[in-house]
Amino acid sequence: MGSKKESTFKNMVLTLLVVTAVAALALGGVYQLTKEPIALAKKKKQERAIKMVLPPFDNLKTKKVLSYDGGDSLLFTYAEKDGKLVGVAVNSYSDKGFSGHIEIMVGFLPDGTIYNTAVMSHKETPGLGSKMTDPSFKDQFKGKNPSEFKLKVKKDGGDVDAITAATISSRAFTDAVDRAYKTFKKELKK
Amino acid sequence: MGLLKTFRLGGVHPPENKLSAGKPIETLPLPKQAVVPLGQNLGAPSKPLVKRGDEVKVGQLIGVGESFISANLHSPVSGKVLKIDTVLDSSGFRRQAVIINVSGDEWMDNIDRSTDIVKEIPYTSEEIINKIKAAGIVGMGGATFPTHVKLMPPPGKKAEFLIINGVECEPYLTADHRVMLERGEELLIGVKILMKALNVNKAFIGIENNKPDAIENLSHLAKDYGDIEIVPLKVKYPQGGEKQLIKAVVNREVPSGKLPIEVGCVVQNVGTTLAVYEAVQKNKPLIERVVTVTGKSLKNPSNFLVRVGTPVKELIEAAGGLPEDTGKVIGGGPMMGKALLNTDIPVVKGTSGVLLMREEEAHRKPESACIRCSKCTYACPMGLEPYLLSRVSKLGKWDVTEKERIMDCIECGSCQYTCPANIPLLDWIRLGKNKTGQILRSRNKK
Amino acid sequence: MNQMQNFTKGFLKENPVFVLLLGMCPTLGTSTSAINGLGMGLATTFVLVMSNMVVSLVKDFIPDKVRIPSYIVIIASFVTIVELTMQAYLPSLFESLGLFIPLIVVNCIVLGRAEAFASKNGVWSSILDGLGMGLGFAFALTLLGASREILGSSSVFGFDFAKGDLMLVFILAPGAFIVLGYLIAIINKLNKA
Amino acid sequence: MEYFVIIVGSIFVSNIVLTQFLGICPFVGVSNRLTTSIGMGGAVLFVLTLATMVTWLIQYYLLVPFGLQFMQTIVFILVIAALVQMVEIILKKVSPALYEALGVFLPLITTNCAVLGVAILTVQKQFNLLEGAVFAMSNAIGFTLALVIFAGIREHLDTMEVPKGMRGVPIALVTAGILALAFMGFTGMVK
Amino acid sequence: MDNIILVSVLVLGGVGVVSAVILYFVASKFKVYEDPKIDEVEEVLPSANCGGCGFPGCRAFAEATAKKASEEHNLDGLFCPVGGNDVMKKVGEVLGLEIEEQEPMIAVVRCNGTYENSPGKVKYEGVSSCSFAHAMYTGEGGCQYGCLGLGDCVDACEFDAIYIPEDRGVPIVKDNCTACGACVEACPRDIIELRKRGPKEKRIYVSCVNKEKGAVAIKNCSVACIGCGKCEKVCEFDAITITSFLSYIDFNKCKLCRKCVEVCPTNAIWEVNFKPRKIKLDKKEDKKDGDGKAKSVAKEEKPIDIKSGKVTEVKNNPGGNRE
Amino acid sequence: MKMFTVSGSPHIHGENSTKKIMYGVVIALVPAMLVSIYFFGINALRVLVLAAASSVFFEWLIQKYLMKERVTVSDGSALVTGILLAFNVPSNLPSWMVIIGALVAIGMAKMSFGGLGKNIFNPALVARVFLLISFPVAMTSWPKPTPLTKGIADVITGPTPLGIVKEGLKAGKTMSELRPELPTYMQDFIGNMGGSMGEVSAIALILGGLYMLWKKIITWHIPVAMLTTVAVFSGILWGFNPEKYADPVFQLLTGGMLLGAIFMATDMVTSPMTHGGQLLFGFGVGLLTILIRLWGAYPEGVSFAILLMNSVVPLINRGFKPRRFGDNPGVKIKA
Ligand SMILES: Cc1cc2nc3c(=O)[nH]c(=O)nc-3n(C[C@H](O)[C@H](O)[C@H](O)COP(=O)(O)O)c2cc1C
Ligand SMILES: Cc1cc2nc3c(=O)[nH]c(=O)nc-3n(C[C@H](O)[C@H](O)[C@H](O)COP(=O)(O)O)c2cc1C
Ligand SMILES: Cc1cc2nc3c(=O)[nH]c(=O)nc-3n(C[C@H](O)[C@H](O)[C@H](O)COP(=O)(O)O)c2cc1C
Ligand SMILES: Cc1cc2nc3c(=O)[nH]c(=O)nc-3n(C[C@H](O)[C@H](O)[C@H](O)CO)c2cc1C
Ligand code: SF4
Ligand code: SF4
Ligand code: SF4
Ligand code: SF4
Ligand code: FES
Repeated sequence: MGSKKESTFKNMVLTLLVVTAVAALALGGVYQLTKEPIALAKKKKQERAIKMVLPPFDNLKTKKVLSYDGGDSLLFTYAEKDGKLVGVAVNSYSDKGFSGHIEIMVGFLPDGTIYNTAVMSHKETPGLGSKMTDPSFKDQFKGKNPSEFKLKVKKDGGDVDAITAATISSRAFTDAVDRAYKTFKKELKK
Repeated sequence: MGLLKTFRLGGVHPPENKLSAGKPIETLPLPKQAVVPLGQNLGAPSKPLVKRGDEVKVGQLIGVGESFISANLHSPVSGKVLKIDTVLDSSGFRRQAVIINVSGDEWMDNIDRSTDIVKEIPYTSEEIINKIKAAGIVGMGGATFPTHVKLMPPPGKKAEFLIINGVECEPYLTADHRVMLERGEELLIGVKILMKALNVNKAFIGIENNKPDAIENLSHLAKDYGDIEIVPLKVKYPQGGEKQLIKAVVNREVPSGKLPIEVGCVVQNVGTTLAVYEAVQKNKPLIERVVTVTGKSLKNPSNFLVRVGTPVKELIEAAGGLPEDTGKVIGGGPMMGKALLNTDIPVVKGTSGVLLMREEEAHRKPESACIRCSKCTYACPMGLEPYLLSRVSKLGKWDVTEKERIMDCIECGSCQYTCPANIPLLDWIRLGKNKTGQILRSRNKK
Repeated sequence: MNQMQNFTKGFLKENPVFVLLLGMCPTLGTSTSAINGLGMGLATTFVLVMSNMVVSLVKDFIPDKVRIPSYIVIIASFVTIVELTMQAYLPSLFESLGLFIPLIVVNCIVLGRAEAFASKNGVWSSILDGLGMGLGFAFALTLLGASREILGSSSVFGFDFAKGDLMLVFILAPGAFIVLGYLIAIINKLNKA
Repeated sequence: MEYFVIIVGSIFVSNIVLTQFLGICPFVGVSNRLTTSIGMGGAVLFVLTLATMVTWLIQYYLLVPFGLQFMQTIVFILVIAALVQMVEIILKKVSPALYEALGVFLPLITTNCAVLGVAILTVQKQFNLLEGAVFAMSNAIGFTLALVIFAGIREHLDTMEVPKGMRGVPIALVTAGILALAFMGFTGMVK
Repeated sequence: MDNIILVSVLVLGGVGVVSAVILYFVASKFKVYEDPKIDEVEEVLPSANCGGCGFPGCRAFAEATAKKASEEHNLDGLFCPVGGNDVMKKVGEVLGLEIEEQEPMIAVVRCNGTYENSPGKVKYEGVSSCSFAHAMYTGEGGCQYGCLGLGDCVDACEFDAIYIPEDRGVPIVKDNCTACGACVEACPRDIIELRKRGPKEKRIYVSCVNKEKGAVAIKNCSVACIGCGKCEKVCEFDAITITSFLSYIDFNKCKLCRKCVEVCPTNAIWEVNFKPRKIKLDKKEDKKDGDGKAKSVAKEEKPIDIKSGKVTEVKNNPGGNRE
Repeated sequence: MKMFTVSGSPHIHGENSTKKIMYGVVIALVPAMLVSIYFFGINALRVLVLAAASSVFFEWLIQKYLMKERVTVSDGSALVTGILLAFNVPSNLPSWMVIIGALVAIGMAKMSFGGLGKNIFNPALVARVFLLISFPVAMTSWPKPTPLTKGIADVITGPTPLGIVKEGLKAGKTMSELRPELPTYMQDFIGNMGGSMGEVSAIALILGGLYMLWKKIITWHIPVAMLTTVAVFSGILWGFNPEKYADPVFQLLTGGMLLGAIFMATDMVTSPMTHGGQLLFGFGVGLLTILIRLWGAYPEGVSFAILLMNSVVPLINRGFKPRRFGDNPGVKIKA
């Protein structure tokens, strides 16, 4: 180890400078390289979700719409097929989850019927609240039109069957669907 | 009787088993050979003044206490000194003792052997203390602390109260009880003498409520003696511990590591007080004492007046002989007494009783895990945590034992008595006290 | 030391998790399932191998006083590379591992190996050491993850033994501690035998 | 109320050690004795708060303006490492007594996930500087709380005959598991 | 596009350099010196942290040696009993000093009051602690100097080098004893002594510490030293002294001639690791059949393979309580 | 010559024994057992027997084959744990879950620490919380009481009173709206309400508590401190807004409050050693219980509260020492 550099001021600064510079160079490079794929991965997720919640389409348009109650704005994706609107995918959310924020996507047919739903992100308890991603829960919304399907869990006098022992998560999910529906209605009226 | 006085913290109530309570004191015949250990008192052993072949009389000085805390020793018998040798004594070890072959019963001339009761106390405090010192009187309540030392409070401290310990809270033992019944008058004079020696004008005699006859007898007699108050106490072990007794009687607490004199009290045992009477008024040194011999299988549990130096087997013989099923012989009571290694061990000044335990009582129950029930803590009269002390003693954490005040333990055994898990708490605590004491002493030296 | 030993010691005898007790946070935090554990383990292995290699290459050029900061920068670079790459190509795994990817930087194993091994040994042994340790780490995480998954949701690597969940605790925080506790007790016993 | 939620949330509901799994190494390593765990807690409180504030400033005044968020990890850890070392060196000289009490823990803190983790979480949760500081402090308190409780338990266990196979780390982890189980009682108190 | 790389380099480099500069200044301004030798010494120590050297741990010993070496240039009085001469030599090398050799020692239990030799006269019931029993009574065999057999020494030994065979009740030291002295400290009756291992592990000593008169001593234990003085007379090297009826052999003077062993009427003197000689069946020797065995005990006893963990449970108080 | 025994004093021992204490607890639990069997039928008996038997079995198994030490199952502590575990679960819990509960209680919470007296946490409660979190569905479907006298009816499940209140208040209802859905106080008192087996009958639990007080198995400090805290704290809130907070009597009589206060917080192994410490412990349990009941996700907080306080017992024991003799001399001491 005799060749080890002395800890002089010049050596220290120089070393750190070189190390950090090389690191930064490398990182910058990798960043450049992965920037695209990362964005792509994000987009893909969104698209995959849209595909799931809407009937087939060939064109997408997006728009930000203020939530009906003035909360954070929701992302509306209008799907067209052959120039005709076939559905709207609404990125909605609720803060009433068991562990806070959940994000879902709801696909509406133009008449307001729910085509399908997808959970984008949640922090609910695995095994309990996380069951809201299960079809057994989600699928009850399929094909329902909230104008005749009361968007509340049964305990609160609605029509939604809650997940056993996870009423809170069910409520939050329903709340997010409700938010999407109400904003959708309001937006459509315009 | 309404609410009786007692101490507040802790305490237990073992079955009393005072088998010999109704037996008057009998005088035991002289032994053939008396074995008189030189270390009968707390502190330094006495220095022998006789040698092999010397002829001695009853009451003759045979050992002298030279250092501050030590006591004189007198021959309890008359006869010829066989030798001075080591013998196994009640301490569990072999120590120096004067062995005397008894012949006749020849007393020193200056001893008044009449049964007249001498009431006048013509002596000054100093004279009294000197007489007590000369008579070799030590505490007969168990600690065998030289009594004259207790009567000389250190400079700056003054005794306010004299408290006579007539509690006898140990199960089985009845020696003090009998003394209070049969020698009440002399006892009260002894109290007066001690009061004079200490220059106090108030004395209490604390007696537990399970000895109503003694309370009655002394209350009756005490009417003639003004300042002596008989205090009946609720039965609770270890009320006889002097700190507990002081708390019960005058509601004062001796602070940690301090002596009773700190709160203006001096405590003396009933037997000690009687010995003081005899020494001061009759010139009789401490050569005999009342000993309870008892046990569930013993034919004839008794109270004997015994010369110091008598082997306990003679007491046992006189009480009906050693029962077949004896598993353990205890010098003293079952809570504080020491197990004796054999029955050749002689009675000493501090022997208050000989208890024969049957084989089935003699053994400890198997120990199990501590369930942290705190019963030991509730039982501890000193407010200690025995479960903790024993555990840290076992682990050898002497800093913790010191901090947790292991030195305050009076070794009453209440904790071990109560423990549902049969943990030998006091064994470990004793070990901890030994080690911690050593550490403290070596630190003080520095 | 024998090269093979450099490699194998990480599995049981000097397992970073079970024996050396290093990198407990990612161990507990990312072992909710076997696959997560494996992912985290492999990510860490990559960082370990690369940083061990680089450190052993540059060790002679670095003055003592800035040794640790330099090592940290090197490690952090690789962590960031992993972070970016995962984000791009394994987004769902990235999401479930979350905060613990950047925390590879402070994983005591990585710095510990750089400091204790790579800075004193040649390139090859350093790489093998990193690989061994990393795979040992991955092994531990996978084992823990698999145990928790089996106990918690009766499945492992996507294979379901039974319908539904078993004992949810094991997927939650307490289960992580408990399973690791007993695993360590068992491994201790095995190592002693 | 905001702050109340942050404080209760980070100390009890999602305790950094027992539910977030950050700072486990010192939690297991330095919790043998009560005094050391308090020392460690103090050191963490100090460093965590300081580091979170410094990294916050760096994030919002350096990385965001230049669009360099991807370098968060590397910059944060560098700054934290330098900071800790500096604190250590200064403490050693200025207050040897404090160094005796805290100093031994300082090197441990550099490689403590809690510090970097909280710094990153603060940014992730988009707290402002003051909230970030409160968040950091509460987490440090949560850490100390867990550590102190744990040290109490372990000192107690030291005087017990724990079975051979479980002695040491295994029983500590099982205890931590049960403690985490108990802490689940706080779930839902604040979100 | 290159912009981002440039900015990264600048920012990260900047942070790095600034940290380095600050650190450098802080470091040079607040410098505290610590002797690097301490670490080096610590590395060669056995890390037993047993305290046999008299310091609270290996680190403390390392500090002490480094300090002494730099101040006084010697290591007098500092010795690691566990590592022995080898380690001290290494420590010396690290510190650049010559170390004198110390003769290797071993713990010796000077009591042979086994169940057979000193049968029980009472039954002890209580905690398994020699210290406790020592303060309470003579011991089951009645000798108040002898071994209590409750194994404080066994508990104290960090090296599993001492154990109490079930049928003996008195400890035996194994060859792997490091002479750390922990058992010597632990024994409340000062029965254990550190003595020279001797050439080829041969040593002779009086295996008794009873200071009572011969008659009393022999009453409690058939192999007690009775202070008859025969060994003292026969020793040509003045190695033996008798004080309060007890013989003691100075291991520095003893030349291992074995004469004292022969004359001892009670077999209180032990010769260990000598070749068994033809036993002359004279005097009392025929009284005890296992005489040869009893005397040359260490080597023969070694094969008794009691599992380390088990040894502590071997007590002579079957009814005793021990968790 | 006769061989005497020597040992240190004391030479006699009192009547106390671990066995007596533990079986005393079992006796104290009998009334509640009978009530739960009356209301929940044969199923209650199944859970009781299963929990008790498997607890004892696991303790025996572990002591004998894993720890290889003296087997002490006969001391009854595992039995107590088993019964209390049964009392803490719904009577319709599947048998295999009961067995897992017993394994957790004995294997994890007790024997891992070394067995009786060495555990930090209350074994039965560790098992209950473990089960609650593992099997949230099974552990929160409470059978409605169907007295034996009315024949064996289908097991209908329904929420506990606390569950009704929690859910109701969350849904925005007021207490007076909820009151009709709740059992009457008399029902609470006798045990005619939904809940886990042991927590339903106040009178039976109190009876058991009095027995243990009489037998000096427990002292009053923990239960009284705990219940007083609950009463005062919930009383204040109730006085503040009776529509939003349930009244103190309701809080005291429902859920595991009494079971916890009398039988579980008092577990001597896992509670403080001094009376002062016990008062603090009881206070802490009470406070945490109410906090969790009112603001936590769980309707019931006693188990968590006790476990949380269990964890600080070593700290409490350090801080709370008994009153030492001699610290209040009662007379001035000259320095
Ligand atoms: C650790 C834990 C995690 C929980 N996670 C969720 C959750 O993610 N979602 C949820 O709705 N309820 C969750 N709960 C349950 C709630 O606390 C509550 O009991 C339940 O939502 C009540 O609904 P129920 O009427 O369906 O039983 C969880 C409970 C615990 C103990
Ligand atoms: C070293 C020592 C010194 C003592 N000095 C005095 C004293 O000066 N005055 C006094 O009244 N008692 C003194 N005592 C006696 C004790 O207070 C106490 O009475 C004695 O130890 C016996 O009490 P016990 O049987 O409760 O243990 C002393 C005791 C000891 C051990
Ligand atoms: C636990 C305990 C119990 C005691 N019980 C008695 C007792 O019942 N009667 C008694 O006279 N002394 C008893 N003593 C001794 C007293 O504390 C004290 O030493 C004695 O009363 C002082 O008087 P003395 O010096 O005349 O013996 C007991 C001591 C202790 C520690
Ligand atoms: C008053 C009392 C209450 C007890 N309560 C419990 C309890 O709540 N849970 C339990 O598992 N054991 C209990 N036990 C039994 C025993 O103490 C418990 O198993 C120990 O915690 C095991 O070490 C109790 C015992 C007593 C004496
Ligand atoms: S023996 Fe000591 S510790 Fe035990 S109760 Fe008595 S005073 Fe307290
Ligand atoms: S009485 Fe016994 S079981 Fe109870 S706490 Fe004390 S030592 Fe433990
Ligand atoms: S036998 Fe004694 S001296 Fe030898 S190693 Fe053991 S404790 Fe140390
Ligand atoms: S410490 Fe060892 S040698 Fe000493 S008495 Fe105890 S068992 Fe015997
Ligand atoms: S891995 Fe988190 S502190 Fe070590």
